[in-house]
Parts: sequence; C-alpha cells; structure tokens
Amino acid sequence: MNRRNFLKGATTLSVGASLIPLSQLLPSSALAASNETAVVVIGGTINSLDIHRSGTNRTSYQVAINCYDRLVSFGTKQMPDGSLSYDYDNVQPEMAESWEVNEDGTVMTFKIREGATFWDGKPVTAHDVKWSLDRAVSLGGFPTVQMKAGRLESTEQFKALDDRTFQITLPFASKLALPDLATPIPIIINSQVAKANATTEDPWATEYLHRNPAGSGAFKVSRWNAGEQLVYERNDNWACGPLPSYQRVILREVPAQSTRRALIERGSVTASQDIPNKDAKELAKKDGIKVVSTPIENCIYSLCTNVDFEPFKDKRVRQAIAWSIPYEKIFEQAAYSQGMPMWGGTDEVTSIDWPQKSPYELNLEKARELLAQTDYKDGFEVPLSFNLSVADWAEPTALLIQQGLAQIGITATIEKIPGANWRTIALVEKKLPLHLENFGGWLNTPDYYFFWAYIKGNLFNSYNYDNPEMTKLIEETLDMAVTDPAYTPNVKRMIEIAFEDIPRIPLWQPTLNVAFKEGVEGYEYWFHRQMDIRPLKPA
Amino acid sequence: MNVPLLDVQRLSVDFNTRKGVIRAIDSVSLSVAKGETLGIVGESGSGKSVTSYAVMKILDRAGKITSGKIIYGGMALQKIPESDMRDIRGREISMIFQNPRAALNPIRKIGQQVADVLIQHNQATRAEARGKAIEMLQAVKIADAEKRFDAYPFELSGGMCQRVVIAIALACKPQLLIADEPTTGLDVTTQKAVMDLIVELTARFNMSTILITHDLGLAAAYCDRLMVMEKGRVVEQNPSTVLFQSPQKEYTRQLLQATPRRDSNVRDLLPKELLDKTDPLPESSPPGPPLLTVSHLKKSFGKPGSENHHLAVRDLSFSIRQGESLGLVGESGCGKSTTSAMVMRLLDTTEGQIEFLGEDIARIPASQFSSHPLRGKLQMVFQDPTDSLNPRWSAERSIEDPLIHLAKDLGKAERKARVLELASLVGLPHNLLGRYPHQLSGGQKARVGIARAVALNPQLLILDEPTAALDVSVQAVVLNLLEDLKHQLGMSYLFISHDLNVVRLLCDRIIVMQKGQIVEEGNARLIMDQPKTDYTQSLLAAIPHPPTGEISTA
Amino acid sequence: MALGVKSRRVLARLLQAVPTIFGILVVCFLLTRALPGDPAAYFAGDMADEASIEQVRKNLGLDQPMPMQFVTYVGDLLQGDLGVAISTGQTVAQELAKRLPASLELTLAALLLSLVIAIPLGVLAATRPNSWVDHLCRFLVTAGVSLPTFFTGLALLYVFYYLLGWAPPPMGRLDMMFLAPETVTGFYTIDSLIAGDWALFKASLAQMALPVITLALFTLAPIARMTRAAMLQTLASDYVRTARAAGLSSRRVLIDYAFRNALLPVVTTLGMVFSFVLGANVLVEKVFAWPGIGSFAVEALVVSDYAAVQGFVLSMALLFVSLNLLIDLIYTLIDPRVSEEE
Amino acid sequence: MASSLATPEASTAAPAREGYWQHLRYIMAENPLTGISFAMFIGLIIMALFGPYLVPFDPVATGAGPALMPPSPAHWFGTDHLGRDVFSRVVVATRLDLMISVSAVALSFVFGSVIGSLSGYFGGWTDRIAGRLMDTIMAFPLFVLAMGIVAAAGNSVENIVYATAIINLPFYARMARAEVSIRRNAGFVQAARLSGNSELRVLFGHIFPNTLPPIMVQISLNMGWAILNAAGLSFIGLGVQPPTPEWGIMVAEGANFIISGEWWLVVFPGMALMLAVFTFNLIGDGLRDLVDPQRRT
Repeated sequence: MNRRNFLKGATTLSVGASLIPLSQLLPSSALAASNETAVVVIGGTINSLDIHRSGTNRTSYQVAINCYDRLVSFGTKQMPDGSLSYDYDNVQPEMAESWEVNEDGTVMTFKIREGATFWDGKPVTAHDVKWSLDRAVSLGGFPTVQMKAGRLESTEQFKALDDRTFQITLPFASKLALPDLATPIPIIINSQVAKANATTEDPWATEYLHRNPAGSGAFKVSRWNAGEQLVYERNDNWACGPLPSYQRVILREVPAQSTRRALIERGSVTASQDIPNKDAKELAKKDGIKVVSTPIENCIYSLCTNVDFEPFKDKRVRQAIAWSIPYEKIFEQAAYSQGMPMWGGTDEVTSIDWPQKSPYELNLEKARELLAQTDYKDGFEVPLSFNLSVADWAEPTALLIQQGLAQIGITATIEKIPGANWRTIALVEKKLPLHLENFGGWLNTPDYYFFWAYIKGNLFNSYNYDNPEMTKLIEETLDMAVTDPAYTPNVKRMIEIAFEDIPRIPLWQPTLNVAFKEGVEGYEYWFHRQMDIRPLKPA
Repeated sequence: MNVPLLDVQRLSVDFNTRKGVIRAIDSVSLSVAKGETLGIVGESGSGKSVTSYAVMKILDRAGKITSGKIIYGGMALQKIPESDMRDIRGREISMIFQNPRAALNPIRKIGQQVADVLIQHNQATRAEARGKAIEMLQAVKIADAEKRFDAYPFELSGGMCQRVVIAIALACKPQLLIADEPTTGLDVTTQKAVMDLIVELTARFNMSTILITHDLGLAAAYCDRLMVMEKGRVVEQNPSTVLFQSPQKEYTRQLLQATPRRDSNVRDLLPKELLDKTDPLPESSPPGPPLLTVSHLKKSFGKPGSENHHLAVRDLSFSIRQGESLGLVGESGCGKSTTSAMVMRLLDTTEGQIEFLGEDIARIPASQFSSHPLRGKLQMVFQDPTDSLNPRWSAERSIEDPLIHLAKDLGKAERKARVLELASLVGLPHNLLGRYPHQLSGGQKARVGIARAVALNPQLLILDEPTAALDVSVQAVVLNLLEDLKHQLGMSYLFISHDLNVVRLLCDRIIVMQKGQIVEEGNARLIMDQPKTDYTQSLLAAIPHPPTGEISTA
Repeated sequence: MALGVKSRRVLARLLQAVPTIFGILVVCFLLTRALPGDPAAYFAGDMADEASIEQVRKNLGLDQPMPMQFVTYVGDLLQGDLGVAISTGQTVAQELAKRLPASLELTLAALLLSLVIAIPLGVLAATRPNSWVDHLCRFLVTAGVSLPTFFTGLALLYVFYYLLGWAPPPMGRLDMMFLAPETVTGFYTIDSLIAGDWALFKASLAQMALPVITLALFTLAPIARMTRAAMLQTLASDYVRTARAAGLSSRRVLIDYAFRNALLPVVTTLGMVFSFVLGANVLVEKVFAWPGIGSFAVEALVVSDYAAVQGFVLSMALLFVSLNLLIDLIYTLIDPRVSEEE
Repeated sequence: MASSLATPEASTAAPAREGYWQHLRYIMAENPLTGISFAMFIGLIIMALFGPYLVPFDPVATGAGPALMPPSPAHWFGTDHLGRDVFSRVVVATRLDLMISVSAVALSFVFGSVIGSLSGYFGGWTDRIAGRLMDTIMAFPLFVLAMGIVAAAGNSVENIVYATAIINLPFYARMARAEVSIRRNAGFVQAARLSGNSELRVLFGHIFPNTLPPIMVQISLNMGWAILNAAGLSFIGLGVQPPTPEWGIMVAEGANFIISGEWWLVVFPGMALMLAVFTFNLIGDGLRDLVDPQRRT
C-alpha cells in the first residue's frame, strides 16, 4: 500500500528516506538533484555482478569498483583543468592499512585494516584475501590475464600468514605488481559466504556471486534488473575510506545516445557516463550542466597498417600514409577537439611521456615522394575497417582518412565491422589490412603499452608488427623499475622505433567525458573508465 | 380508373461513370394499381432494375434521379427526405432480389434478420420480435421455423434463402412488393415454388407486385400487365395476353420470338430479317456409328469413409453417335457438369470407361490428356463466355491458342488465315479480332469461344449451358449458329443444360439426370410430350408457360 | 457438435503449428550459428589468451559438433531449459519472463490504440469514398506508415519530452520514483489497477504514452486501409442492399450488417500487423530504453548470444502460433461459417 | 458462308488503348492523391537516374562546407558533421534506395509468386511444404528476421537486399497462391487445357499473368517497406557501408543530432524517405483502384 513513494522536496525526503524499508525503492527524478540519491545513466548494460565471471562485460566492472575493496588503491591528483584524476604514481591503502616490500622486491606483505568488516558483519581476514586472489588467478579468462600482467600467476604466490597478514611472493621484482593490485580485478570477496554457496562443479561460487555480491565495499547492490537498472545502497559501515555522500545511486541503462543527452539536458538525471565528444563540447556550454573531460591515460586512437598486407610491408608506404592523414580535420570533426593531438611533434624524441606527439603531420608532398620511391607509386586499393561499436568517432575518422589517402592515390573502401566480430577478426585473426584501433593500457607505463601493441602475437598488435629490437627492449623494460637508469633510454628508443616504423599511426589521445548536473562534485577519472561513485558529492 | 398505388411519371436517372454521364433510364412512366401485378421485362442493360432502385431510392452513389416524379399513395417519393424514405422502405414498399444467398447477411441469424425489420418498423417490440419473426418464417413455409430462426444463411439452400428474403420483405405487410429477378439462378422446380409462394402471399395480403425479369415466359405466367423495356426506355406496356397475342412493337415481337417454347424450332427464334438471310435448316442425316461410349462411369469426391465423401456420379452409361446431339438435363448438383468434365478429360474418373473413337480415354490421366492426339477431337463450349476467355488475350490470340499447341504443323501465316476463316465461320467481324474480352459484347464473346472450340475440327463438342449467361435474343442467334456449325462441320454435340426447352431445340435425344444417375432417356420429343418419370414431369411442369398461340406478324 | 467441430479445428491448428515450430528451431539454430564472430572470444574479454578462450568455449558448449549442439539444444528445450543469455548474465527463461510482458504491454496497447483510431477512420473513409475526408484519412495513415519508427519516436521525444516537458523521461517502464507493482499479469498498467494504485497506473501509462503512439502511428495504415476496403465491399454487397431496402436504420445497416462482416478480413490482418509491431518494437524499445524483448534480441544478436537469440525467436514463434489461434477463435466467434468449412 | 449469322452485332466498345488511358485519367481525376503520387514517382525516377549529375557537390566529399551548417543558399539542406552537403547526399541516395527496394521486391516477387503459384495450382504436398516454409518465415517478426540474416551474413547491400527479399517472400507466395487457386478452375483455364496447353503452360501462360494486377499493388506497397526496412537496419548499425549516401543511414546518423538541435540532418533525409515510401504506398492504392475489376466496367 505504501509501495509508491512520492516525495517532493528535500525536506520530506530525508525523513521519508529513513522511514522507507530497504526493499522499497525511493528514487525519483525530482530526487536526482537531491543529497541522498543520484541517478546515473549509462549506454551499456550490466551483465554480471561478478567481475571474475567469464562473459562479464566492461560496464559491469563498476560493481567491482563500488561494492568491493582491494588491498590498495591509487591516490588522487588534480589535472591542469582543475578536474580530478586517480594518480598512478601514488598507491594508497584500501583494505591494507600498510604494506612492506622486501629488498629485492619479490615479497610483499600486507596488513589488513583493523575493524574492517564485510556487509554481513564478519571481519575481513587475510584468508578472504587469499581465497579471492586464488579465485582471480584460477578462473581463467580476463581476470587471470590481468593478474598475470602484475606477475600474479598462481595460488602458491599468495599466503595468509595470520588473520590480518597477507603475503604475496613474486617470481621476480616488477614495477607492475603493486599497481596491478589496484585494478578492479583483485577484489576481496567474503569467502565464507561464497564457500557456503559453492558446489563441487562450481567451487568458486560463480553462479552465486554473479547475482549476489558479497563484499566489504562502500556500496551494496540493493536491486538489479538486468538490462534496466542497478541500484546501489550505501554501506554505512565502510571502513576503507570516507563515507560516501550519496545514500543511494541508481544506475539506469538507456541505450539511445540521444535519449541520454535529452535526460541530462532536461535535468532528469545526476550524471551521464561516457558521453560522445560532440555532446561534451556542446553540453559544456549549457547552463546547469558540468562536463568533465579527462584525457584517457595510456590510450591513443590510432590507424594501424597490417604488415601482412603486401604494400604495408614497405616502411615507406606506412610513412607515406602517416604523412597523408588530415589530422587537424579529424581532430575537429571526429573528436570535436576533445582530447590531445598526437601529431606534429618534434623529429627527435626528447621525453618518455606517453602518449606523445608523433613527428608526422599532414604533408602530401612528403607522402607522395615517399610513395613514389616504392613499388606502389600508382597507388593501390585497401579496405579500411573500423569497429561499429565505436562508430561515433571511427566513422568520421575513417571517412577523412579515406579522403586523405585518395590524395596520394590510395583507394580505401570503408568496412564497418559489428562489435561481435571485431575482436576475432581484428585482434585474434589479425587480418584487417588497415583499421582504426583504440587500445589503452590500464597500467600507466609506456612499456606496458608497447608490450601489448608492439610484440608480435600479442593481442593489440593487430597488425603483426615484428621488430626483434623492439621486442627485446620491451621484454627488458617491462618489469624494470622506472627509477632504473636503463629505463628512460630504453623507452625513448622504443618510441623512436615506433615512430620510425610507424605500423600504428597515432591520431589523438581521446578523453573520457562525463556530464553532471551543475554542482555535483568529487568526480574522479579512473583508468578503467567506469564511474567511481564513492567520492561523488551532491551540490 | 382508381388512383394507382404507385405512379411513376417520366422518370430519368443518370449515372456518373468514367465515360461521362450515362442516362440509365429515360422518361420512364409506369403505374401499379392496388392488387395488381406488373411485369417489367427486358434484356440486360434495359434499365429495368434501375427503375426499381429509383423507386426505392436505393440507387448507388453514382446514380441520380434527374427528372420525373414517383408518386406513391399520394406522396412524391423523389422529394421526401431519407429518414422518411427509410420508413417507407420495408413498411410500404419492399423489395426482393436475385441471388438470395448473397442478399442475406452471412453472419446474422436469419430469424434475427427478419426481426430487425419488425423492430425497425415498430411492428414488434424486442421481446415479441422473435415470435413474430417465427410466424413470418412459417408464413413463407419454412419448415421447423422455430429452430430455423437460429440458422445462418449458409446452412440453407438457395430456395430457402429466397424464402427468408421474402419473409424480410413481407414482414411488415407492405403495400407494394418489387421482385427483382427473384428466381434467376434457381432451379426450375425451386423457381416455381418461390413464384407460387410470392403469388400466394401477395394475394393474401392484398399487395401489388412489380416483377422484374428477363424471362418473358415467367412474366407472362404471373403478371397481369407487362411492360417491355429496352435501353432505358419503355417499349410497350399492355396486359399480358394482349402483349403476347399482338405485340405492338418490333422489339417486343423479336423478344417473344426469341423465347423458346415447347413447339418452336431453332430457326423460329430468329427475328424475321435475320431469318430471311439465313439458309434453311439442312436435313439432318441419320446418325452414324457410335462416337463416344460411356459405361459405368463413377466419380466420388473426398476420402472414402470420411464424412465429406460423396458420390457425384454413380454408374452412368450412355453413348453418342456420329452427327448426333445428345442433351443432358438436370438440376444443379445432379452430376451433369462432373460428367462433362470427365468426358472432356478435365477430371479423372473414379471408375468406368469412356470410349472415344475406339480408345478408352478414361485411362489417360486428365493432366496428360492435353498432349494427346485426341485432344483436338474433343472440345467444349463453356457456360460463361466472359469467364472462359483469358482477360489478357485478344480474341484472335484466344482463337489461335489451340492451333498453336495442337496443330503444330501450321505455319504462322496459315494459322492467321485459319483464325480469319474461323471468325467468318462463327460470324465474328474481323475488325473485332484485336479486341480484349472486356471490349466485346456477350454474343461476341460467345462467338469467340465457339470459334476456339471448333478450331481443330473436333468430332465431339460438349456444350455446357452455352447460352445460360446470354440474353434471349443473343441466345437465339447462338443456338442457330451452333446448329449450323454442327451440320457444316459434321460434329456431334453433348448439350448440357437445365433448360429442357433449350435442349430440345438442338438435341435428338435427351438424358435426364438426378443425383448422379440417369432418370430417363429417350427421344427428345417423346420425353417432352410423354415424360415417363415423375421427376421429368415435375421438371416440365415447373417451366412457366406463356400464353400459347401464334404470334401475329402484323 | 458445434463445439466438437470447433475444438477439432483448434487441435488441427495446433498440429499444424508443430512443423512450423520445428522449422523455426532449425532456421534459428542455423542462423545463430551462422552469426559471425567468435562468442567464446568475445565473452572471454579483451585481454583473454587462447587458453581462456578455449575454456569459455567449452563452458558454452561450443566445442561440440553442430548436430550435437542442436540435439543438446532441443533436449534442453524440452526440459524447459533455454540456456543462459551471456550478454545479460541471466537465464533466457528469466529474461523472457521479465521482458515479454514489457514488450507485450507496449505492443498490445499500441494495437489497441491503433484499432480504436484506425477502424473508425476506415469506416468513415468507406462511407464517403473519394471525398476529402477519405483523402485526408488516406493521407494521414499513409504518412504514419511512411516514417521510420525510430525517427517518429525520436521526434516525439524531442517535442514532448525535450521541448515541452509533457512526457516523462524516456527511461523504461516506470518513472524512478515508483516501484513496480506486484506481478500478476506482468503488465504494469493492469497490475497497478489490480493493486488499486491509481497514481502508479497513471505513471506507467505516462511512460507508455510516447512509445505506444509511435507504434500506433505505424500500424494505423494497414488497419485503416483494410477496414476501408472491407467496408467498401460490404457496403456494396447484396445483403446491405437488402437491409437498406427493408428500411433498416443507417446505424444498424452500418454496424450489424456492413461493419460486422467487414471485421472478418480486418481480424485476419491483425496477425500481420502484430508481426509488424513486434518488428518495429525493436527500434522503438531502443529509443525509449524500454526493457522489452525486442531490444534484448538486438543486443543479443549484435554479440552473437546464441541462447538469447534462440530463446527470443522461440518465444516469438510460440507467441505467433497462439496469436493465430486466438485470431482463429475470434474469427469463429464472429463468423458462424467457419466451423462448417474444412 | 452464306449464313447471315455472321452479321456482326453492333460494336460499341472503344478501342483498347484509348479505353486504358481514359480509365487512367478517370482514376487520376477521381483521386487527386493518386495523381500526385504518380507525379512524385516520376520525380523519384528522375532523381535516381540523373541525380548524381545534377547535384551541386560531391555527396561523399567532406568539407564541401563548414561542418554542421544549417540550411543556407549555398547548402539548401545544410551540411553534416563532416561538412558534406546534405542536399547532394539526399538526392544521390535516391538511386541506391530505389535499387535496394526494387531488387529486393523483384527477388521476392519472382520467387514468392513462383512458389505460391505452384502450390496454389498443384495443391497437395507442394502446397503443404511451401505453406509450412512460408509459415516458418512468417512466424518471425519480419524485421527481427531481417536483422538476423544481415547480422549472420554481414552487412553489405546485397545481404540487405536478400534479407528484405526473404521476409517479403511469404506475402507474394500467399497472394499468388490465393489468386491462382481461385482461377485454377476458371473457364478460360479449362479452355486452355482443352487447347492443348501443358499444366505448366496453363499455370504460367494463362493463370499467372492474370494474377499480376493484384500482385502489382503488393509490389508497390512492399517497395515502401523495403526502404523502411533498410532504414531500420541502418539504425541498429546493420545498414550500408559509409560514406555511401543512403536515406536510412542518414536518418539513423541524424537521429543522434536531433536533441542537439541539428534538425536538418534528420529532417531532410527523413522527408525524402517518407516521400518515397509515401509515393509507393499511394501508388499501391492507386493501382488497386486501377486494377480493381469492380471498378472496371
């Protein structure tokens, strides 16, 4: 009878909210601006509440972020424009209140936070951590791969020394190990609850955790209607950080981009996650809306030339292409000038900042000159492919590249590839001659980027680039501490080779755009590109 | 003279068509006295139905009364508003139509349809409507009326449906009944029953009647006075006997002449000026050896044992000799069409032999007979000349078709010549050969059909009610043409018809069929004069008889 | 007796549907298997290696040969197991149970609205053929069917939500301040009425308004056209002439004689119109973030989610079979002749 | 041939051609919308044939003007997000859209009517198998099936055409079946058999041509659906490849710009799409009037 809760104004709200039982939702468009409830719209769909499960999509990672804790997290830094971002170089405690690393950097010992409890009140112990990390490396699929990136590969590496002490042993020291623990993957799960719901076929309780998160994080999931919405409810006993300001956050899935824009413009929602560049540019000028655009770290939108494709075997052809791209125009029309230009840099690599500008720019004479030196002076035909799921920027980019190539006699035909096929065709089979790619590395070091994108066989080397010098450099550098004297020269050399061989032509560094109702504060950019709702503060 | 019940004065109706405004009836005047029966007779397009619709004011949207008066019981109907007219329809003037099945709402109980009228005209309250409707159904002699109240039209026979239509029309005891071809399409025996019923009821209720029909015989048998119409105008108006005995107008005379009677021969049907130009009937030569022998022919439909299984033809045997014409007569559903289709090899037999020119053609599947050498020797003239011509083909192409497929040795030029020859043979002007069926008149289409049928010099021609869809004057010409062709081409005919009078004109021998079996067989004249079976007798009795006697040729 | 004939008809219809359903299963199975892309790779995630992709493939049963996969599929189906929709992580049965009512509510409401508008329009046009009323009706309904539904939907949204603010935010079936009513039928409008909650009823109706109008605009044309054509035919029929000649009132002639007969062909077209609406639903659901079966199918199709696509299609087929049955029954109700024919 | 029965009856019918045009004129005059639609149809054909030679800008060239300019004398329909001239794109798209719909409809017409004719004529097993096949296709919501086919086969123009053809197949099959079976035992068909035509020739030489008029109406209506269908596929990303101008994809792309106020991107191709579908629908109605035997007296 009191199922409908109709509340107007913020005064009645706080009273009402405290009176309403948890099972009864108190959302309202009128409440979107309130201090208690936030409404966030997203375009994707949440398909699991368990990040370790195979098939869990990117959008679902935010459940791991908001509902679970990790041992460590990253700190916050202020960007030049005043917005906030996570700080890769500043690892902070989360569930671990402190940690020690031995001298050779192979053993890490964590102290679990005193008094931290799971939602059911059970204290968080090192055994829970051990079970959770074991799970991440055992289940296979993406979590295992991501753990491996931090040299966390087998259950033997993890030890619960006592209830509050947890130890990780690495095969060798790696600068990637600690940051990898701050990614959304190594979450700490309430192992007691999970084990109670495990079966012999399903020892890791994937079926249970898929629907029922069991964590210690700042928010609990109070309602999940797959394909429709997810409702977060604050965990008032959260121990690993300041209590979030919002009592409740409703995540609504709205597939049509225009609809999402209408919603934020009409003030019906608190935030719209991951809005297109055009909207970001235009909404920023509107009253009542705040847009935060943060360049995505370690990510470059690029044009890739597959060296299996005969003409691209010749480096000069690749360079000619790199000189024929109308970068400026692409940046204006496809990116709406959101992001960082990645062209027109100096001829010499002077820093190891990554991403950095390539030496190329639009110079048709140079392009033609280069092409004329090759067997392909009369041009050739090549399909130019892109992933349909990122058509908002890829399509105009492809069209402009097509026209640039036409200027030097190369005929490109555009081919849209549905999202489902993209991975197989582009990344696994690696058979697209010329395509647009948007890889970004979670761990923010250039060598990590190069590892995925410039070693033959690795996933994001979708163009079969193979250079022994590059491979050797990357392998040497990947685990090397950034303070190592060899680090800077190695990276510099990698960048030089990458620009010289140019199998992957950088176009621009994209931004992650989020639109908020005016006055909503505390938003922080994260490498995983999902909304961390914990620090959000109402106006 | 009394004031007439209905007095129509100089009524003209125009129709708006794509070819411009067409005057459907022009200055038609008529009157009907209380208790009188007026017959309006005319061929198709004479405007007889339009006249009645105009009186009822139920013309199509395109039709409009342009001048004239319709005085009914002192009221000028052409002036009164639609709402008043609605009260007159059904209560004062009623109408019944041809094709009774279509005239009833297919998804409403028949009793309810009668009740609707009663309620509409305040002859009954909702409560008593059922009872009164049943009374009315009883009045039109529907057996078990109580139960039939809840029947739907599709559950009744055509004759029954017409009774229901009559019940609807007479439910409110109107003063005037207009019956528009009330029996067309019904079998003769049913026709008689329906007409007798109408006469009985109108007499009982002391009503006036206008009977609209193309059938002079029917009109004469039931009407006090006749009015002949042609092309929207009144030709002649006289008491029936006067009109029959001494028709005043040439048109009336031709019409009378063209109507077959028991004693006329086929030439008698032709108008004088045509008769003068026609050769006299050749002497009929004695029939030759048997051409077609049908023995123990059977046809069943549906799976044996299933409830819809039925025998359409049961054990039929007959033969036709060369040069002979055999008539096959029966009412609808007697199996005559099934028989003809089997003989024609359009339908497979269930059992029995069909020996044609010495070969048992029943053994050849119907689907393969088209390429059989005997195909050309066995041809047919169809009932509906319109339906039997491909609407997308010119007359020439239709006539040429059998030549293309079955006379393959003919060259193109020879074929064209043959088509012209055939056209001349059937009296089809050569300039019409390029036309399409919808551009030809009924008679012309019939000629095209006949030309096509005789193109391959067949030995046996089946005539399946070849004139049923034609006006009598055209029928007269076509029958004569068929008779002439028979002699010219030495063909045998199997003439299928429901109309004994017509069959008799062409046939030497007649078979009467009922329920898939032969009831009676014999010499045409004998059967007509001394029918042996009750069934044949009732068939003959049902044919309306116009006043006999020579038509004065004055 | 009549009942016997009718129930036999229904049974015959059901039997007739069996080969169709089997055909659907086969077509659907082949179609989904023909979908490009490797679902195993897709669901293993961006960073997965070969081994983990293989693992996923095995989990999904995709390592089996095709005929085996089909047999397994049909076997599971007979046990009521439709599999798990990988894209949403729910079992397909759960998804369908939740989403089908959402789509059906939309579809049926649109059909209802469409009927309520189109039939009178068709009748009106038929009673005045070639008048300006007729032309206007024809113009309007044709304009409706000439617009892509997603365009109409967006345009309505722009005007009534964005510009005027009359319509609620297009965020699914219910505004966020309301909780879904207890499930009885799964239709929020009906369930809210059962719960006696007027405000909830109004809220769910408000959410439905724009998508329903969008869909209805699209379906006006076939219904109005068919009504007009059928009415023209019945109005020109002999029995209407008989009724007019018997002096029946124009209301009775129009309704009991002409319209009831004209309804028969209209009812038969409803099946086709329903198929139309369900197709258009896919696009409209996307625009209005409607958590229905159509949008589910699109998403599933894009990621080659076999189980979901198959489940979707199967439920559609069953829906159609039962719908056609329903149409048959309605037909039998209004046409006494049906039970007689074979 | 002395028989005077050869005397012609009065011949009143008008010559064939004249009657046809007169009928056409009558239909036009009676129904102005049909007249308009025929005029629009001719306009569409002209656009499809000559459009590419008439437009002021290259439809695929970016930067024909500044991006996202509202309509102006230089760019009648404005420019899109890549500075392409919307007017040129709308005009040039006519050819492709008509091509898609014409070829899709032609395919489904040919196959559908052959299947339908055979099953209507021969009945029995042919009919039963064809009937179940069509039922199977019809059991899918048509758009969803089209989606499935294009998703499975890849989104090229040909596949869009095939998918559209397949989903329309049952309409033709059913229609042809019905039209053939009512004529199966017509007089002229019997006569054709008597004239020595084989069964197949009876079917395709005599019956089938007579079923064309009602099927023409269906064709016209389907042309409109085919365009809408392609547009819908574009909206969910299964349409033709860029930068090919096509109305559906332009509307789909433009739909994203409605809320941000760049209405011309969606309105103009939308109008073109609507006008084309509208034209085909109205022509369908007009054809129905034209071929309706009840109205041909």
